[in-house]
Amino acid sequence: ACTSAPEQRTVTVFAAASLKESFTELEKSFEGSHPGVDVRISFGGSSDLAQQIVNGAPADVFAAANTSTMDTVAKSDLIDGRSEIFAVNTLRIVVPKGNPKGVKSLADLTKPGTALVLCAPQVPCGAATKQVAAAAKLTFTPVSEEPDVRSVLGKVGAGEADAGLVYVTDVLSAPGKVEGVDFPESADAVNEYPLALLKKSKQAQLAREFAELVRGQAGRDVLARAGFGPP
Amino acid sequence: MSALSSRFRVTRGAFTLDVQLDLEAGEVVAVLGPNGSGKSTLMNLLAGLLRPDSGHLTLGGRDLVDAQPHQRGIGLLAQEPLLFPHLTALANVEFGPRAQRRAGSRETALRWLAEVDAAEFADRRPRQLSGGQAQRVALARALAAEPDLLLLDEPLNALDIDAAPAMRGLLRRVLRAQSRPAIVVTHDALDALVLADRVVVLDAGRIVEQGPSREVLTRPRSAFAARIAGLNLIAGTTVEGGLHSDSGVVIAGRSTAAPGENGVAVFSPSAVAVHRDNPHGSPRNALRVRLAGMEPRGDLVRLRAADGTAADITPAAVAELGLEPGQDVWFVVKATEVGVHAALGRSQGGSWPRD
Amino acid sequence: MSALSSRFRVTRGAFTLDVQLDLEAGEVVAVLGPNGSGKSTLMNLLAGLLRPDSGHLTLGGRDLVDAQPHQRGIGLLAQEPLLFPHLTALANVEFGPRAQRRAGSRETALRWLAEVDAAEFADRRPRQLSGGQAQRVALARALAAEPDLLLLDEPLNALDIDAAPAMRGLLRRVLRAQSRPAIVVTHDALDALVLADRVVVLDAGRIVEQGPSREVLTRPRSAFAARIAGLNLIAGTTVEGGLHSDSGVVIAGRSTAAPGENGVAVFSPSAVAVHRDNPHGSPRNALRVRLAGMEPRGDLVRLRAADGTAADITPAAVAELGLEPGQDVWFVVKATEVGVHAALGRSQGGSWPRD
Amino acid sequence: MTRIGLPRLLLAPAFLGFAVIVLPVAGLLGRVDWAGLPALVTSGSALSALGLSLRTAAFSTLLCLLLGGPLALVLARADFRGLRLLRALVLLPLVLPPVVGGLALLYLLGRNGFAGQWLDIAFGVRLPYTTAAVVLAQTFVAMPFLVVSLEGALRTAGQRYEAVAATLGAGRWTVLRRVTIPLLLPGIGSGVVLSFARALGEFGATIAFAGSLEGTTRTLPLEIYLQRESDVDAAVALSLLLVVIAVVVIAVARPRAVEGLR
Amino acid sequence: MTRIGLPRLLLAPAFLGFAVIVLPVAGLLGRVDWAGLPALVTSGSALSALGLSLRTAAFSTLLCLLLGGPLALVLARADFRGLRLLRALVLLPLVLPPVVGGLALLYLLGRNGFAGQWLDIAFGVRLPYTTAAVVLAQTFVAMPFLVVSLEGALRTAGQRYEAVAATLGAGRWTVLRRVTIPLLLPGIGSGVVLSFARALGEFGATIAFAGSLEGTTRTLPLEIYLQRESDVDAAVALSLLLVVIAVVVIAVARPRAVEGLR
Ligand SMILES: Nc1ncnc2c1ncn2[C@@H]1O[C@H](COP(=O)(O)OP(=O)(O)OP(=O)(O)O)[C@@H](O)[C@H]1O
Ligand SMILES: Nc1ncnc2c1ncn2[C@@H]1O[C@H](COP(=O)(O)OP(=O)(O)OP(=O)(O)O)[C@@H](O)[C@H]1O
Ligand code: MOO
Ligand SMILES: [Mg+2]
Ligand SMILES: [Mg+2]
Repeated sequence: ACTSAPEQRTVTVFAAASLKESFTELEKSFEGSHPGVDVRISFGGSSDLAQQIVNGAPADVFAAANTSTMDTVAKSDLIDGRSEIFAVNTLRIVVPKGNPKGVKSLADLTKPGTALVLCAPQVPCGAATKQVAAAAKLTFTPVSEEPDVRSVLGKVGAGEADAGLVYVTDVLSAPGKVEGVDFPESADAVNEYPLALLKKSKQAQLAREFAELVRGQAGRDVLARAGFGPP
Repeated sequence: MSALSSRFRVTRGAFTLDVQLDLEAGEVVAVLGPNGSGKSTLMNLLAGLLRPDSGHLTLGGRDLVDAQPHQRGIGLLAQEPLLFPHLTALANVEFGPRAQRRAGSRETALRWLAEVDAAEFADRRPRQLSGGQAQRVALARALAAEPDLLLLDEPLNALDIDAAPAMRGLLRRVLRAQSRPAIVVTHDALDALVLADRVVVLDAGRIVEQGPSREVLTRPRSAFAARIAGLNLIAGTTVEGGLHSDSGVVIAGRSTAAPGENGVAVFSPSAVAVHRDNPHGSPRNALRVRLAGMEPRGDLVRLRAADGTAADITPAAVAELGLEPGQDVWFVVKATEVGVHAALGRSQGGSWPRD
Repeated sequence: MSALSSRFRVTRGAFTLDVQLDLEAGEVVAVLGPNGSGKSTLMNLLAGLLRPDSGHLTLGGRDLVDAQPHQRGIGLLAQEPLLFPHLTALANVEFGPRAQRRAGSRETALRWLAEVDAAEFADRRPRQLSGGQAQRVALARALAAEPDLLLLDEPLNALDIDAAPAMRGLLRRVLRAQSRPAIVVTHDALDALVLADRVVVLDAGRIVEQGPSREVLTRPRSAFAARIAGLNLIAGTTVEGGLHSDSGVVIAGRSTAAPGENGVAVFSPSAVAVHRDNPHGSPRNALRVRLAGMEPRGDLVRLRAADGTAADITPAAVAELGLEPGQDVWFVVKATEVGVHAALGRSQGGSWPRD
Repeated sequence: MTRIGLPRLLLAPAFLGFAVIVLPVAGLLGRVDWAGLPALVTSGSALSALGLSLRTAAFSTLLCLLLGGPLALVLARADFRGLRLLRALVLLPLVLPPVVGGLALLYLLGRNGFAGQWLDIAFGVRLPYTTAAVVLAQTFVAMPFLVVSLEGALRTAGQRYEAVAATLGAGRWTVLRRVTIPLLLPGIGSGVVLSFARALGEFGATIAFAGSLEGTTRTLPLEIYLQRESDVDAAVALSLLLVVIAVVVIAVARPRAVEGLR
Repeated sequence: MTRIGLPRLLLAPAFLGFAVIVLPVAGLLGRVDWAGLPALVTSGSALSALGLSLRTAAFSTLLCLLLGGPLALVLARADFRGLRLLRALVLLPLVLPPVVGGLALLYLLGRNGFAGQWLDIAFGVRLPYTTAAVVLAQTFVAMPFLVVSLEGALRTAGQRYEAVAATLGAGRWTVLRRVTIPLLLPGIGSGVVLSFARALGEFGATIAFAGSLEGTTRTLPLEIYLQRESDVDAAVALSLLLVVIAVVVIAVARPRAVEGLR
């Protein structure tokens, strides 16, 4: 297998935007251990990426932020084998630095005068929010239902909201601006990140090796540092 | 104190205008001059559309040098009609009165449209008008605005052989009826005579000559005035079918004026026939004059009588009649060659500076 | 076969134009008519800027009725100069030659600019030109394009007393030198006489009169032609200082033509003095004529001689001289009142339809 | 006057340009689930978003006209040092990513923002999460469209007729009302269409500054974006609704006068 | 000629309009971490994104001009049945949410798309995920800006000078090149600025149609979007870079000629 062909090989990975930090790090280490290989990662919203793959995007690996978008791709019979969960993410209460409203529990979010920002139920983090609310038997009255989790984080980070519900990973990504508050009900809504190899791949071997890196110990370490939990 | 007092100096490229112009209340001044001599530039300066490099301007006692165009009360009929394309002819004429919030603006506009014989175009847009029709509507628009000082830049341009005299007559009536001063730019000596008390001749941005209309046009001192004039003028009082001159002679002519007015008889030097004896022919006017001077004028000879009247005849005729200065001869001119017009009374003794 | 054959019918609002106009090779036609009679409309139809409701148009054998303006080879100097504001005067004049990919377009443009006495403005933008200067540049631009048919809509508008005759002379030279036909819209009878072989009088969208220029202007049949004319014309051959008439008399006048050409002597009926006997005064021209008719004309009487020459005198003079038709009298006219111009030779016997 | 013909060859790129714009949209039509459309389009959330979109976009277009119109006049007609810089600054919202524009508004008018604090203390007004915030966000992104297109039209039109009006004694307001504006109608038409369209499609600045709450701040683009997460086809169908509405509104509202007076 | 003055009172709304545009951006400046900025701005990914953005935006603006210019001419000057409809259709990309526009492009030119299949078979060309796809997405969203503003300017300008040129024997191309276009420069300037700005800021259609691959399709707005995932402040700083670049490019590229010829 030691041919002298110095050809440049490329693996294209489609990954959810929330994986940007972790996957960029993994890209570097993969390229380090595979000279002559270029890993190209297209980050985007999971549903955008799924649409692109369905419409013929030249992806070798797809890492989504929820299982429903992965199902879209699976339905089109584009997945090589089965998708596997490689990480999970749980919700956390996020408050501006210093926690000015003194939020300590999920119930505190329903206090009048607390400007609460949540994900809309249509998006994954909103669905998870709905589950915890149901589990805690609480009714939230948010001032805004954002279409993605970063918008929630942005509003809390800017001090425009007193509290919100985001993923653990998000809280970690904005140190110095926001603080996280844990709550027990978070265990009721675990968001799963599936990864799949794609049938049309021209670099099936490299793709498999990249997937193994993600799922292996090195991958777990990197993901854990960003706040993801193990599957 | 004069109604208008102005002095402007402005440079535009290689051209410099440097003009001082004062008008008395009700005075009408004609500005003559070759193409590019600065006539329109002067109008734009007065109207406030062009800023002078230096100068001053007062009108009716108000200092206007820094005033905006609309604050000046100075109306300008520009060289192009520039009717508002989005308004009908009537709305164009109504524009001035309405802008000044005068009552009855519509009636005013209708009246002026009728005056310029354009009532039938009231509802037309400018692009539906012919060149001459547009010019008439533009004239009505300028008049309807009733400015304190009216500036008319070649107002009779593009008018046909019927419309031009009619509009000239209209302007004469309007300008004489009011005590407001006006300035008319023209290339036609007749306009200067009929409309204006005084003529100002511009050349290359400077006033090269000015004075009462008849004086400038009968005794031109600038080349341009001489070329544009070519007319004899005799002042007097109009009578039925002619003019009773100030020197006591009755001159028969085609009169445009009612009897008993201040008037002038106008005829070209080239229309004057010269006889040694009274010829008793059809020409009604035989004036006995003493020859004062003779000068070549192009391919002709201009005979100048002691009273200033001129006759242009060929050198051959001079030779044949044996003419010499000091002789008494008959200047004969047909009544049909003589126009008798009412003159604006004030033109007799103006107080403008003469250089 | 005529060079231009056209017939148009078009309605614009309440106005309808219905005109048939044919030109021979090299023929120059003057279009006269009151404001709003359809002169500019006719020019726009010919140039292709306006589509007729019905009609036909052939020029030099080519059927142009559906041709685009630029395919027609018909140039139009419109009533407004409309110089391209983004180009210098020179580039404006150069536009036509360059658009037609003619070699030496710059030299052509410079030559025409010089011809209209505007060489000094070559590098100026239109907004830096006075009204008359712009008109001259527009004329140069129209001429430099050298179209197969040249249309000039009031080309001498806005020109001063020196420029107007100069441009008229230029046009005469240009139009006569070429075998291409041209149409000139004007309000000035002199333009028609000097420039055109034939006159077409429009009124309310119809041709009310047409014929050789001198014929229409000496024996006008339409009210408008009569008003615009008011001139006597005598045809003949030019001589030094005058004209040798076709009937054998020498008429002294101020000549603009070289001797030996086809020419006309032009003078106004009102310049004619009538005598029972030869007066031997300064007037150089005494024509013995037989009175053929007398008709009132406004406040004057027009005497018509058997040869068609007219004289306008006052009723008082008629009475004093005891004039009656059939008498032999002297029509006397000063040489200075007579203009002698070269006539376009072809105008003698045209083949246009007379109604 | 007849129109002067265009070179025939121009039809080729013109057609191509038209194709670039229209073909993709036509392609969308093929994807629509026509059977499910009525239910989707008449759902409460869609109708509420549509109504909110139309109201806010109309209002912010009006604001654009009232503020941006004068600004365009000043930029085109005034003459002072620094005008060129001002003219370039007006383009800022055009290039700023809309989300960042929204953040900028938030930093300025949010509760920690300099102006926001002042508004709160002085008038008790809090803008974020209100419909007013939507209007403001739309105005911010849409105004440059109005200003730039109007300024271009003003320059093309020149000032000759305004000068005539002034010599007839018309004051500045009269000149503006009776000459400048009527002559500028085609340009105003283009500017209004552009800014209305931009306001109607506005997403990023709205989400960042105003949030997304049904009935208050969730305009149709926000609704579409959300819908896309769960059902792409439904989102596409909703967008087509938006498109149809916009085209109808524009075609009806753009008065004939605008289409060329002369 | 002097400029005819504007009513003084107009300065108030003009100033307000200016404030609406500029104040939020000024507010952003206060938030920027100036110390960290140089490193951020000169990072490989930022520079690569910036370069890509400038190249693609320039190219798509050119495309807009080459295709949209003729389209505007046809819409403004031609005269046939259905013109009004065409004119409204051109506005489609203005109102379509950009992401949906990107989807539309994907549906048309993607592997399963009608035109995409044809391109693949006939020429072996696959557009999505290429820089060409970025250009196409930008062209799609930016072209209406050029078309609409140019059309407005064309109507304001009228056809008198074109008629004169035709009577001087100038064919349609000559008229276009030497009269129509020079007289239209201010309008073209506005249109180019608007479409360049729109192309430069384009995000939604690009991410949906072209994806986000560094160096190939990840333009600066996409980079900013990604950056926001990890660090909002860095994203803001990057946007300011975008803004500065855009304003400089526009201020330099907009020739003086455009600022009013007459
Ligand atoms: N912006 C400018 N730059 C340079 N020269 C200019 C400018 N504007 C006008 N001129 C020159 O100023 C002179 C005066 O122009 P003006 O329009 O006042 O002439 P005018 O007397 O009205 O002539 P006309 O009888 O032809 O209308 C002309 O020679 C003209 O070329
Ligand atoms: N679009 C239009 N709608 C209605 N009437 C029109 C339209 N265009 C021109 N007219 C009328 O047609 C007639 C002929 O106009 P045209 O411009 O041909 O006159 P003209 O003979 O050139 O006059 P002028 O000597 O004043 O230039 C005029 O009475 C004019 O009012
Ligand atoms: O694919 Mo996402 O942006 O993590 O919901
Ligand atoms: Mg002038
Ligand atoms: Mg005309």
